[in-house]
Amino acid sequence: MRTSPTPIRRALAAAAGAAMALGLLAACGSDGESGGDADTAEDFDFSCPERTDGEPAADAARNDSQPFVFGTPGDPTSLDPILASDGETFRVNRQVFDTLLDADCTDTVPGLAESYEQNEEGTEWTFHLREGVTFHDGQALDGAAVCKNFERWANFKAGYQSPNFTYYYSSVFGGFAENDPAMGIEAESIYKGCAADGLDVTISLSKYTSSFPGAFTLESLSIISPASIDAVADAAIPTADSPLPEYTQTVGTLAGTGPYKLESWDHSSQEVVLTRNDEYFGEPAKVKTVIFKTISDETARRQALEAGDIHGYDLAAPADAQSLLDAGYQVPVRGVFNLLYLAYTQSHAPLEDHAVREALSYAIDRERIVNSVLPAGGMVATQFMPPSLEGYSEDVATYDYDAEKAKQMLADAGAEDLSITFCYPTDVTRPYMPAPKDIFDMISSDLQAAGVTVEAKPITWVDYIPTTRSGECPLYLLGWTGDFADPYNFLGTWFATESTEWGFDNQEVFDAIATANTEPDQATRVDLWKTANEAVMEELPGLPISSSPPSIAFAPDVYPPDVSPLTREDFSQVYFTTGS
Amino acid sequence: MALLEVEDLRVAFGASTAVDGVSFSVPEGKVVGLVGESGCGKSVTSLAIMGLLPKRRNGRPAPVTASRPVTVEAADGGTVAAPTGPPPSATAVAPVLRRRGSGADVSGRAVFDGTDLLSLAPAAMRRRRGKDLAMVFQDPLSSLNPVVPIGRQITEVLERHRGLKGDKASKEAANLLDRVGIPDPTRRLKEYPHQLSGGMRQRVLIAIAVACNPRLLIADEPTTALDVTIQAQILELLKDLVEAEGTALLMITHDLGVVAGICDEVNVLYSGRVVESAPVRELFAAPTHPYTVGLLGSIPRLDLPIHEPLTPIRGSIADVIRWHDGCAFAPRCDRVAAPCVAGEPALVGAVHAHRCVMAEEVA
Amino acid sequence: MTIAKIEKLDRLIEATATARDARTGSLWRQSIRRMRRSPMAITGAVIVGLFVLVAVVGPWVAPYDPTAQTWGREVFLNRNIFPGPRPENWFGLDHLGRDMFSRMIVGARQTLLVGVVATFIGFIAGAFIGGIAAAAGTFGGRWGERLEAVIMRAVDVALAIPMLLLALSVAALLGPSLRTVMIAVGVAQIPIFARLLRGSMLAQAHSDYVLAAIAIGVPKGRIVVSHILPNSLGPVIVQATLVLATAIIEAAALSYLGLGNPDPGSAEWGTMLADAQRFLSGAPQLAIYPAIGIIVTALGFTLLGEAMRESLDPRLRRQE
Amino acid sequence: MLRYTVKRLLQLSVALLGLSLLLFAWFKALPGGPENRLLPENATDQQREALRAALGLDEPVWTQYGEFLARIVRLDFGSSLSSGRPIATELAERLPATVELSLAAMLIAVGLGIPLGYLAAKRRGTWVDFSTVSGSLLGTCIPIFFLAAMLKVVFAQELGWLPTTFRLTAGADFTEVTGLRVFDGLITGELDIAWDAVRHLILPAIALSSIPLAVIVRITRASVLDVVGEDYVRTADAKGLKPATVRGRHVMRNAMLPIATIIGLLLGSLFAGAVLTESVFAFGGIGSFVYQATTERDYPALMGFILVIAVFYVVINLIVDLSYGLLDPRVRVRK
Amino acid sequence: MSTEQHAEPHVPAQRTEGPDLSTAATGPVAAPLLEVEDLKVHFPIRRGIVVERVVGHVQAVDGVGLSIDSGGTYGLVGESGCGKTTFGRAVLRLEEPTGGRVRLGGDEVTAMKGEKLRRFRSKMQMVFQDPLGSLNPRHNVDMLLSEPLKVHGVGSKAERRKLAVETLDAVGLPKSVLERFPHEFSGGQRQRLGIARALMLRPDLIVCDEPVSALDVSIQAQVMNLLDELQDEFGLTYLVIAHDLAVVRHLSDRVGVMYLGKLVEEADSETIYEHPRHPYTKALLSAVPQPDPEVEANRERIILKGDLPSPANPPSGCRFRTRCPWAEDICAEVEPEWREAASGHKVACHFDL
Repeated sequence: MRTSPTPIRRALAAAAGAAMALGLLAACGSDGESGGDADTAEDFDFSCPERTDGEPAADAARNDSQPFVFGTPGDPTSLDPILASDGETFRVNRQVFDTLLDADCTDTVPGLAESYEQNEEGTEWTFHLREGVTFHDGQALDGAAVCKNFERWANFKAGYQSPNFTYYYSSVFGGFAENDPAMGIEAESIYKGCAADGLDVTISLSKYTSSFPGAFTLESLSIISPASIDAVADAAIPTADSPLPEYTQTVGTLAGTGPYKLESWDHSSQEVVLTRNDEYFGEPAKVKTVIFKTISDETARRQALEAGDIHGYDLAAPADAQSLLDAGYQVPVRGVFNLLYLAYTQSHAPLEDHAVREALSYAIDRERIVNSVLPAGGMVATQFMPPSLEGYSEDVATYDYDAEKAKQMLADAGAEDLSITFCYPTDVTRPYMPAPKDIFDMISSDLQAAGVTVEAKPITWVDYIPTTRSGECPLYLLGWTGDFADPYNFLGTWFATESTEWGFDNQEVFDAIATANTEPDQATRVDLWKTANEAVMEELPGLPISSSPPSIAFAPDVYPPDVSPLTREDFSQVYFTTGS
Repeated sequence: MALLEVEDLRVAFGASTAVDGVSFSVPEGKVVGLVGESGCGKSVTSLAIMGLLPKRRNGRPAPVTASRPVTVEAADGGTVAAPTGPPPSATAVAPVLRRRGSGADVSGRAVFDGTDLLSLAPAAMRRRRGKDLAMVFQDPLSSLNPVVPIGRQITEVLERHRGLKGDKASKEAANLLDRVGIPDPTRRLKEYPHQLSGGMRQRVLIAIAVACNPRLLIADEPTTALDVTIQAQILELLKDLVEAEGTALLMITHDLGVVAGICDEVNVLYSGRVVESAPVRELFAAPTHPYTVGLLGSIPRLDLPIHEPLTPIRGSIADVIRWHDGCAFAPRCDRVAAPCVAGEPALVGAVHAHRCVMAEEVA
Repeated sequence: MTIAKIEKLDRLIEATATARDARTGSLWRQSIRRMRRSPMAITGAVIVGLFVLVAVVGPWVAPYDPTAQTWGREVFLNRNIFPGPRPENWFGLDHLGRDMFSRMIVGARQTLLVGVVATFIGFIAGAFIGGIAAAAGTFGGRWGERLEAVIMRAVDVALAIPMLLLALSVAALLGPSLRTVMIAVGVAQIPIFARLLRGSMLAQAHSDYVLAAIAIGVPKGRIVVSHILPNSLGPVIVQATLVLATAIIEAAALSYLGLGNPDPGSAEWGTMLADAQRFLSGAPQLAIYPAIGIIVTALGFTLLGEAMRESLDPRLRRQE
Repeated sequence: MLRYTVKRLLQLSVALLGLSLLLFAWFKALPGGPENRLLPENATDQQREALRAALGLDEPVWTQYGEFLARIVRLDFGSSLSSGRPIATELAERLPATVELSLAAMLIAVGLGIPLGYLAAKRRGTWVDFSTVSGSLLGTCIPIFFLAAMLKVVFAQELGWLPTTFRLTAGADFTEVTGLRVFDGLITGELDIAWDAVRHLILPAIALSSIPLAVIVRITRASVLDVVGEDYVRTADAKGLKPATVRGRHVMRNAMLPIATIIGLLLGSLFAGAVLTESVFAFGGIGSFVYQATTERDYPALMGFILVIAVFYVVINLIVDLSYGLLDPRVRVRK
Repeated sequence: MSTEQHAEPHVPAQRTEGPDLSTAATGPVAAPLLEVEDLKVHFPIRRGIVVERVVGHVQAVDGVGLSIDSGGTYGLVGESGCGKTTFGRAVLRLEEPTGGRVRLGGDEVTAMKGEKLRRFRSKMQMVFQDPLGSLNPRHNVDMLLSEPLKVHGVGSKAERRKLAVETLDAVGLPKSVLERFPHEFSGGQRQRLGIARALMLRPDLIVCDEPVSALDVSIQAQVMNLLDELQDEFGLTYLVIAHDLAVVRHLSDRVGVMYLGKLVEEADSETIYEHPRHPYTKALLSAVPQPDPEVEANRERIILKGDLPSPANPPSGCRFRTRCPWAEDICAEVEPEWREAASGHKVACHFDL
């Protein structure tokens, strides 16, 4: 058994940050030419950009008296992290609870565990916890506390097992100790057990997957105090559509270890108030009170910031970024960790013809999309994963915009009067796709320029996934934001096996992914993922369009937190500055 | 000098003239009738005297309003021209008067007890209305505010002009109701107009009008909307009040029977002018103007032999020409001749005056 | 002296009568005549006239293809670069590099289409329901009255359902599209039309001329169709004019909610406005052009409708 | 009166039963079940199927309706798909905000609309009339989301007079009594809170009042025109009463009858109108909740909302009808 | 019997010349054209929360019987609310009678239903009080006049038009008005139109409900004369309903006086005005103002107390007793019998006044 203590790397801040890229874009934008000098993967290191704003002086008095108000696009749903799968809930819980491992940029860094080790098969994970960590309720963190959390999750019953509530747990661990057939969870749990020894704790699995160790950074798997677990032991979720138990809706029941404590959650005001945890094990939070307030309307969020009602907000529209910057607001650029693609569903003729797919790929001017409608800092994607992940290959086949070539190829393939249905979602903004309709408009305009007749098929978001999954749409736009640093989180969910959503059967691709996913050794794994990427791009099941960071904005007099490609901002870093 | 002297009263709504130089007088304690068909200007005259016509705003010509429809109906049933507007009933003119946004041009004089009412400031006129001169309207239901108890509707006038308040006013209101013949007046004070019968309502209206013992009472078709037995009651009441108080009454009606029963003097109006005026007995005994003659011939009477054919006036009141072109009645007149359209006919005669150039022929 | 038909008298009568001649004609013609004096009606009619003109000739006079992203590479919405008015593009470019002026002109037709079709749906269906209810209530005896009560109670409850939710359901059923907007807005107006027509018909049903028709022996169906209905349509037609305005505005609201017209090939003001709402800070002109278009047009229809209502309203007419 | 009320309420329950069936059938017919809302986009098909089964969506429709109805009767509308909380709780918590906003909007509409309508009627046919009526109509012609955005741009961003979002400055410390912030601030003596709440109310209330304002102006104008033409106003004039008495006791008291009806109906529709306004101003009432439910296809929440709105609407109608008795003695006796 | 002659509704009835040849042919007693027996119209007052139930009746018409000879005119007079209009409408089946029988020319109108009734309507027509309200404002004169023919399937378009022109001529209107709309006419002309429409089917009976009360005095006379002329020309039988005693007297051969849903007196018009027997009739007659100051000055008026009681709850016994100056105890207890006080003179009063 080869136990290799994995050194936890600090993220290396790259020289050419996207903040600089912003300036570059602004400079070259004035000539009005299409982004001939646009930034491609080669020009950038897609690690997280280094901060260039220094550390302005803090306004100590204000930090204590003035709450920091952050506008969020939606309400959180649950104060129990394990019962949530949405970003708005995570944003709140991340300030209050900690996970065993943390992510900085996309790298895995220490969390509650200072270090960890794994066995060679990747089935035993031992974490060495920090000393002196106490929960908000005064209890001390130890291995037993961690085990109590894992045991609680593994033994969830009834409605707790529904993917409605515990999507991430069952995604990572497959199932529960006793699967409830009524909840439809059938896969066997790969969680075998947890052993605690003082501050050391070992999680045993029956099978390795490449989700580990990244999965230990998932907010869902936050560690709560043992007393909290006892307190909520009786709270039941009898069915999948039961309301969430009361304790998930009111503050004060669950205790975490994070830099902030929950102060209140006013549902009618859509307001969550956090106060500083003075016993925090790390650097204490700068601002005493942080308030998350929901403003679902994109424009309203910007206006609230401009009017000074809030001090920052997430999911700034790409169109607003420049005006905000011009007005002195801060729009730090996140690293990219998502992917937008155009799928070619091969069950629809003539998309099963590689030449047609290739032709269509040449027809699309992805640079224009990236340069015009996506947030600054985005890039044209060459493969089905963002560049910051292991296994990103520089050697994949690329399909650069060439309208003439596309026309020619279509003619050669006998598809010059191709008419094709193209689906896109209507009522949604996704982090990887801020304005689906704009992107659709641009692509369909390009396709039409190449002689393809596009039949638009808008679908509402709730129906969009099932429709595209079923293979009804020959062309469609979709994407994904990674949960943690794991190539399988991208490639695996799409190309592990034959599926109606892609409609192709290429065993070479499937095998490449399966091999990479189950390889515990990192170096080998990286190469295997590169191979897989190359195979996928050779098959060309769809055209990766872009990886682009969702924008976040802050007031001028605020020192913003380090922005994260995973949108895991740590608000304890925020403070009000004296300047400006 | 009579109590009220109306001289050359003219009322125009935009381009159409409703009253075209009416003169008459109401002596103290007398009942004077103003009689004519719908559209002849009798209601407008009374409203002008009361100052209840909307004033025209300065410098802004009122929009052209609908006026009486014109139909030319020859004796042989020949040509027909075009009316629109309200049907010629007794109420038809009133809405025209009340249209806001336009207004009436009123000229001439209405001297009441030495004061020209037409030249009074609105506030001064308001102080006199309801006190020195009061009015009773045609439709007793619509003339009472449906959402205010009748007691309040009476006391507000006592409050305004006689300074009575609270219990005193209520007591006086009850007295008034008693005086106009409403049984159980104290209970009635709390009731709303819809709870009373038509006759009762008209009594209430009369009570309001006589609340301040006015010297002149104007009654505009006070019995037209009532049944004949109730009409008799109301006429009786009016007569009694006039006799008891010495109030002068200007009675406006289209019903010659009513005129014969209650009036001392009569003015017959046609198309905005007095065409004949006389003491009541003289008028009925010797009608001079062909219009008066025609009216009398149109009415079926109970006291004449049955089935005697009527002699109607031909055409309709819409068939008129302008007075300054000649006699407005000429198109309907059986005796029309060249002089009739040679220019304005003058009102001739003193006690029994008429406006017919062919009067000798008729007589 | 006998009747003397004097020449002068005839002339005088004629002179008096001609002044009134303008007041003949059918009720509609009279209303139109009355409206010609109303500044509201004139303003409304001029706006609506211009709008319809643009809607009709728009596609032929638009300088460019409104859907072509001809200048697509000159627009950078993430950097707030939206070329404004310039000689070749009078209103500048939209966020995808299309000619705003052409889009505005061509969009008028789509906008009119949305308004007209939505109104038509509401009108036809509402009039049908209201007509059935009124006819049943008037001539259907006790059972007819019950049917009427049931229908009208349902209409009452339907009135309580916000249009937005109705639209949402329609969109969920049909998918977001221009058709959805038309149907949703139209369906939402059904109860209003139904109530209006029913009320209007019941009022007419109690009129003397209906009694006269029965007395003549006119069959019931014919009474409804040829007597009651034509006389009841006035307020409904007025409402239709007002609904046209509402439809145009509501269509914009639905677009704002993402339920609107998703077809990139067409230009429709509501969709354009909803789209441009995103660029309000960087490129307000993109929102302002369609907003002005919508507001002015809606105002035009509303003024016209209000003026018509006033001119048809017998109570107000009485005061003339 | 009681008889009538009972009768109306009985009719209401029948109507609501029908409505619930209608809604149930309607939402059942809609494609795209709630599972798509509940799971992230790369959830597996297996997870989706599991959820559908767990939600009982594969049971017979009548069973589902039965359960639905049984719960509705207990005022249990189920739980919201987007927040996982009972819909009844969600609606109840958010009601005060919407009520406060609606009342404020109505206050503006009534306070401005009645005088303007009266003025227009007084000056019928003049430019005052034309501009008052057209101006109020203009308000109805501006898409509400655009109006709201413009109000914010002008008064909050450019002039900086008023806040753009929320009901109170975030983090304000206040005592909750009724949930109506202005009212609470006044009764608890937290005047700064009340003032803050008023400042936050102004812009959304103006935006929301645009349509009711126009309606009230028109109704008031028509109603006053109607009444001033009535004989009893002439009678009042003939009594020589002061103009203020004539206006108040005789004109407005009668003109109020149709206005009161309209105000009642508008209150019902304001709730629906609040959806866009509240979301644009992040006001946090029922409107925001419904907006969210709309964009996220949270059908149970929508269903609950529609039922509540329907009840509200019908009850308001009933109150209006009953209040007629207070306003109009003719009706009082008839019933 | 003359009904056969009227089989074709649009053919003007051929008036028999001389003293009733038809009577001579069929029997000694002339059967009246219209016979009404014990006609009742009660309007139910409904109340109830879920299921409505009837809690009472407004007895608008409560047992009225009369008959009109062919070519005669019967005047029904009474104050507003006495049920005369309802009676008129019930005779024409425009109001559903609660009880009693109506026979027109031997056919029982009250027994007819549906299509048969609709067809039969060609024999009985109505002239309304409000000439404008009873004319469809959207129909021009041509449509107004030809519709009765159309719905009874009479004639071609040209024939209908010809008949319309003839009828217009009969009521004194030129054919040039065919294209005009009702609102373009004066009140008198509108009433002429209303009469013309009623005449189009050449009916046997015309019910005139307040035919002149909405008209100006000078126009009333024109219309009354016209009704007289038309009766002769078309052999019409009239039921004239009016509140104006002078008008009724002028038009009618026989007059009935109604009070609270019942007839109180009936006689030839001359008799009833000369020798009224019922106190109500006396009061009515004494109340009518006469256009003669001498008469007015010397006349003794009977001023009735109070108002009309509610027809939903009429007084016991004699319905008029609450206002009758001669009322005695018996009047409250016993309903007076409808008796023939003199030949052809019926009255419902306990006393011979």
